Amino acid sequence: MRVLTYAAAIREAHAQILAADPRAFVIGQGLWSPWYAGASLEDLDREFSRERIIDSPVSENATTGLAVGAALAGMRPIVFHPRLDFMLLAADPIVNQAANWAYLFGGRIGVPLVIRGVINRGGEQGAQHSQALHAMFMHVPGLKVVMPAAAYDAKGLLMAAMDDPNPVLYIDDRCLYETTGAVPEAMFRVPIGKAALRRSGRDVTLIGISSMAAQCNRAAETLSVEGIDAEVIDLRSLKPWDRDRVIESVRKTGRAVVADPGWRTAGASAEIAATISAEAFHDLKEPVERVTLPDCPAPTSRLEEGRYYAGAKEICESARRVLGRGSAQGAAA
Amino acid sequence: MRVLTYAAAIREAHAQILAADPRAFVIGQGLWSPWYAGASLEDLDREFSRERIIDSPVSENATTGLAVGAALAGMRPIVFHPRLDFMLLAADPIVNQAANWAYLFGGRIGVPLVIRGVINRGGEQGAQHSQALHAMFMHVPGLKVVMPAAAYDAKGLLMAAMDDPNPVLYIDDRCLYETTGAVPEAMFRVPIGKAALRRSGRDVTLIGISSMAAQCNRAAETLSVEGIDAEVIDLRSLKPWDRDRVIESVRKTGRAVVADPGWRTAGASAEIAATISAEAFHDLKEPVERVTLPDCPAPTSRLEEGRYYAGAKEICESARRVLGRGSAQGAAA
Amino acid sequence: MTETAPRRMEQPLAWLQRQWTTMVRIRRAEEAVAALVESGEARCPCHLYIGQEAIAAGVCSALERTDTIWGGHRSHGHYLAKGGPLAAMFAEILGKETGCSGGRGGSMHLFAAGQGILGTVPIVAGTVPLAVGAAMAYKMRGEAHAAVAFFGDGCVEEGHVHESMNLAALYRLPVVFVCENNLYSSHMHWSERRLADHLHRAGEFHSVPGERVDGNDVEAVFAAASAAVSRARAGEGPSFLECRTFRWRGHVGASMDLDVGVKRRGELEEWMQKDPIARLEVRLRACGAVLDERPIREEMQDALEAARQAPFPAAGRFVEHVFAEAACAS
Amino acid sequence: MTETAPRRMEQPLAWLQRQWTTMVRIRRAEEAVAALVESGEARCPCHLYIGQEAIAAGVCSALERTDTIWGGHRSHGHYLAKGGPLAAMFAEILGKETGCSGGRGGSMHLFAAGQGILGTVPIVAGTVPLAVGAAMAYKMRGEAHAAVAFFGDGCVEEGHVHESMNLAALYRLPVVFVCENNLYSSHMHWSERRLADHLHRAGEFHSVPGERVDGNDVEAVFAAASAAVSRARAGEGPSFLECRTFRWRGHVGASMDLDVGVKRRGELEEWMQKDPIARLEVRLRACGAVLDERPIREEMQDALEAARQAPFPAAGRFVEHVFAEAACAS
Ligand SMILES: Cc1ncc(C[n+]2csc(CCOP(=O)(O)OP(=O)(O)O)c2C)c(N)n1
Ligand SMILES: Cc1ncc(C[n+]2csc(CCOP(=O)(O)OP(=O)(O)O)c2C)c(N)n1
Ligand SMILES: [Mg+2]
Ligand SMILES: [Mg+2]
Repeated sequence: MRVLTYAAAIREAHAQILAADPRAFVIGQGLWSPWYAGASLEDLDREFSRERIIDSPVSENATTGLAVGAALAGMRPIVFHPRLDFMLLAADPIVNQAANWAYLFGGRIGVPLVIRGVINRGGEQGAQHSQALHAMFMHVPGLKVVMPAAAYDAKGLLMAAMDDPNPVLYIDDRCLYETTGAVPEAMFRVPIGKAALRRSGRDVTLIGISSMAAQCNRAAETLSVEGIDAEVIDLRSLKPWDRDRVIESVRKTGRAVVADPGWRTAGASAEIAATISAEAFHDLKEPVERVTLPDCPAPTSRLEEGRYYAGAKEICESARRVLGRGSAQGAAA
Repeated sequence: MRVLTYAAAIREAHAQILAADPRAFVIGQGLWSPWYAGASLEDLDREFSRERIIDSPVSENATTGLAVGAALAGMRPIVFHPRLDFMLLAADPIVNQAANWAYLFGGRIGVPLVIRGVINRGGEQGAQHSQALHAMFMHVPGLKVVMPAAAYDAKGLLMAAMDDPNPVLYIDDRCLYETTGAVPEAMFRVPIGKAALRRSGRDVTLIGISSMAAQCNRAAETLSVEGIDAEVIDLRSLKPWDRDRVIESVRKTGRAVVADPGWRTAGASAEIAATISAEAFHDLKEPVERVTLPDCPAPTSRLEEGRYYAGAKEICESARRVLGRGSAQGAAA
Repeated sequence: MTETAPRRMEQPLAWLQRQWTTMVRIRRAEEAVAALVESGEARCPCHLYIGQEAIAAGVCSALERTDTIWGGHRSHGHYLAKGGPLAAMFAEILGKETGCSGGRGGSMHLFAAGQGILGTVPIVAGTVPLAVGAAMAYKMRGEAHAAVAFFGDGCVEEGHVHESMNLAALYRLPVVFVCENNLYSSHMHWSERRLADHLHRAGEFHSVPGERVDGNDVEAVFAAASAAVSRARAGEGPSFLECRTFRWRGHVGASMDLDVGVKRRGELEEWMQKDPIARLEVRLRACGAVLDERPIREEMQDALEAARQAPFPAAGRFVEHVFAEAACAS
Repeated sequence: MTETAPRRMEQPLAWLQRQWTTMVRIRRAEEAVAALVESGEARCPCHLYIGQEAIAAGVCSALERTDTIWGGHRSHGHYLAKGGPLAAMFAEILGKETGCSGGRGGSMHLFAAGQGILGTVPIVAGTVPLAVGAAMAYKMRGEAHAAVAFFGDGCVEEGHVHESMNLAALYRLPVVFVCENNLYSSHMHWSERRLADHLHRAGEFHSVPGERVDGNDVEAVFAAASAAVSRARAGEGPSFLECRTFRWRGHVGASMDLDVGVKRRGELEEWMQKDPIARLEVRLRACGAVLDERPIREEMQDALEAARQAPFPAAGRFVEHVFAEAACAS
């Protein structure tokens, strides 16, 4: 199969959607610059006109509300926020309006809207330009949340999100844009709510979200050298998330490490750990480990960033811990 | 000791703070009406002037930002949001600004601000006027979150919040306003981060948040009639929350029910359940039960509300379940 | 930007009579709701429209069925004027299965897709950007529809109303911003919230032309709305109408002139003199019209009875519809 | 609301020379930062102020140490003009322990409480309501200080800027809204974001008087700012200044005239002709002033050297200061 970067996969999904569905359009900040969304939206304005690829004023609330209204009136908008931090200004149209709309009116209408927000992990951008806020939105009934980690899913989940008659929050991470993977050229959908098994293993289940799913893959390689056979699940969708797949795996391995690119307290990892702990209660041999950011905003200095952002190394440490292995060997993850 | 309603306790805390500290003021919507905050703010404007009790335009973002700026410039503001739903419009000043400020500037300055938000549980107000959004804010580093359930704590936690050099989100619930309890007349502080043991018991630990702590008390009474000896912990503070106290209790009882007035997925109950499951791993005899709202917005119709809002009955059911008792007896909680 | 529209086309008698019917229907329906609130039969928060009927009537009479309107907490009048079915509104307020929103929304969440009402919600300003979005849809599809955002004077204090006006002007969208200035936002008089009394100028900075209209004069409202809707359909972009009026009842609930426990400043009497319905009746009678309320009262009773008889939603089904099965064709 | 302030007091030579020093210090500092960015030594996003120096200089020369200023992503110039220590700024940009924010913030988060800088942040419009709040503090305490909000033309698109102006006017707060209109918001020309070119009127609806100022003329900026600050101190409420200018470098980083990968419209050459420093130098030389940049260049080198030598924050301490130990006395 053809190999694409994660960013190119997102762009291809946009291009195919825009070509196939005249109701689709994109609005948000940074769409006419190659900088904000990197290669993930590059030159779409040239291909589909600036009437359909609309780089907007700095008005997160109203542009998102506009997208909600357009969706209600029969369009299929994607509203783009180059950073989740900025998207907080649109909390009202997302949480109060889009997420509640179908319910409020007894299911008589849906909001077929994709809200795309980007995490900007690292890059010395500091506490207001890097926040991974997915857990806040995962909490909200009426919102679906997807977080692809692989190029394939980056395309397939965007397609699925566009098909959904409900608001879907699509979160990608800049740190994944250059990663590559096989991506079919044709249009295809990755079902929302289904995880992907990245590696089968017997000893421990590593459950990764977004960029941390990629880190789980790396961790599994390191661990295999140490004789630890890890199963890796890329969650892909956060709401709904694939409980069945995760529980089944943990029932088998008896050990779980949840790796989440967000903060710890009341984060996505808490939900997953709580669910595993309850539903695999009798099979679980050790407490579920959570690899997350500390409850701390992002520092700017690159040295501090290196310590702040957990990765494969910390996942390995957690895996060793639940397996009762010292961390002496193979510390270089 | 003197008995006050929960609302009167909040009012007394305000009055004493305003009398003692010339830097204190209150801004927000509904302050000049007895309706929005009920008795909890009644006539404060008459007592302390409308220069210090400022009923504002419908501008949640800017009034909250104003309070952040005033706090930075040496004042001690309380910004009031009569519903958490409206407070979402102030997500930027709360989450991006107030919560990050101390960290961003290396601890050189704090934001001594109290953000007060009210949950309006029930009353046929529907999905946009009743949301209990505390988990979204619990997730944010740099914010403290308190949720008193008793009149005593309603006063003491507001006093503590006002003393804190950091932003504290103080969340009260309208459904508690008429409940009563002993409250000292003098000023006093309830330390942020400390839970209250409401009842000692051997069989199961009931951990309640806000109005659900009150429901835990009721559930414990019902359960005691059935011969179940429940320990009840009122969490009081959500961030930081009293892990030590909770873990100690669950280590003793081996069973836990977490009762949270918010939604289930990635809610406060997830964090508490995940932490108990990990830290009391070897003592836990049954999976932690979570009594929460379903992942569903609030319906309006009062009949549906009655089914939507969990209470003592559901807590009892969960307690019986972790104790392996049928729910046949004493179902009328 | 002009003050008080001088425009006044002569409307035919039949048109005037239709407006009278619309306005009286709204008033009687609201009185019925007030009674339901007072008796405790309706328990959801109800914000009554009495006193403001000429605005809903005048604006909606300038619209087609395919145009959409967007409202807030005080939208019974908008719903009825645009053609929303009466019994479904009563049923919704009573939380019944047959309510226009299936009993899920209550008074503050009205819906009638077939009549161009895709949802009203009580978050102040919540639907203002949505109306702009609907207008964006019409423009993109090349349809000559208009979207109307109804909102109050307090709503203009929400920043995203300004963002919305800028977007609407920038993209030349067919949207009409109808600001019903009833002088109060909840218990707060305008002068407690803003220095100048010139809401018709709210869009000026954003290049949205504005006009001040006597909101108690249905013909004046219609004239201004028609002009704005024509501009919209012609691709000339948004307009802003400040319709000055007064609500007779308190902010929420049935009480007269008492806002959430706070007395207003005694304007009620003066404004009752300006009753939009009485004014229209003077004009109608001068034209020799015969006004018969009986059919309206009968309709009210039948609708109310139907709503009362209707079942509550079946037990345990409240967890349905968190997600829609399909987007609705509007 | 007037266009282009005709006001022009004659300033003494010493004053002009001080402005020159301020502006040249900013320019040289920014050039140093540009070099750090190009060499990869500085890695945090840096938004350079070159071309806009007269605004920071002119406004801050109308302020006392006890007045506060509030800024955004492009605030190196504000920080220096208000008296923030140079070495601490370089150190902050390099992520060092000795940075003005302890290396936690980087270029976009500057702090100097003693100079009235309580924090700059890059969330567009983030500090505008905060400035209003500081002004509220001054008014409540009866202090004759002013708060100045610096922000760009794009920032006016955020709704809460409008909310903030209304609050400031309503409560008559001593705040000056300084809008630095450099025609672009990131890569977006103003005409892609707004129909009319009249930002000085942004506060009109909210009763905040506005003025358009030549932002490349330090004396004109000072005159307008002085008047606004006097109004503020006298309890007459807020003012809005639109200072027209142009930034020479791209939106972020060191490139000339390339905004986040998008070419601008060729205005740069014209605006370099209007270089605020060159203009001031013509005037100074006409007065016979001798201009010596050497002390400034030496200061730059020393400060840069100090920042380079300074240590990075100690390992593992990044989890400190999520909460403050004490509120800081401002
Ligand atoms: C975002 C938000 N903030 C506050 C409220 C509370 N609230 C409900 S109605 C209202 C007053 C609105 O006044 P106005 O816009 O003038 O409409 P009117 O009630 O006069 O029709 C307020 C403040 C709300 N519903 N939503
Ligand atoms: C809330 C928010 N939205 C978007 C951005 C991205 N952003 C950073 S600077 C900028 C442009 C600001 O333009 P302007 O206000 O004119 O200031 P200038 O850069 O010209 O000085 C934007 C959109 C942001 N930082 N914050
Ligand atoms: Mg009003
Ligand atoms: Mg600009």
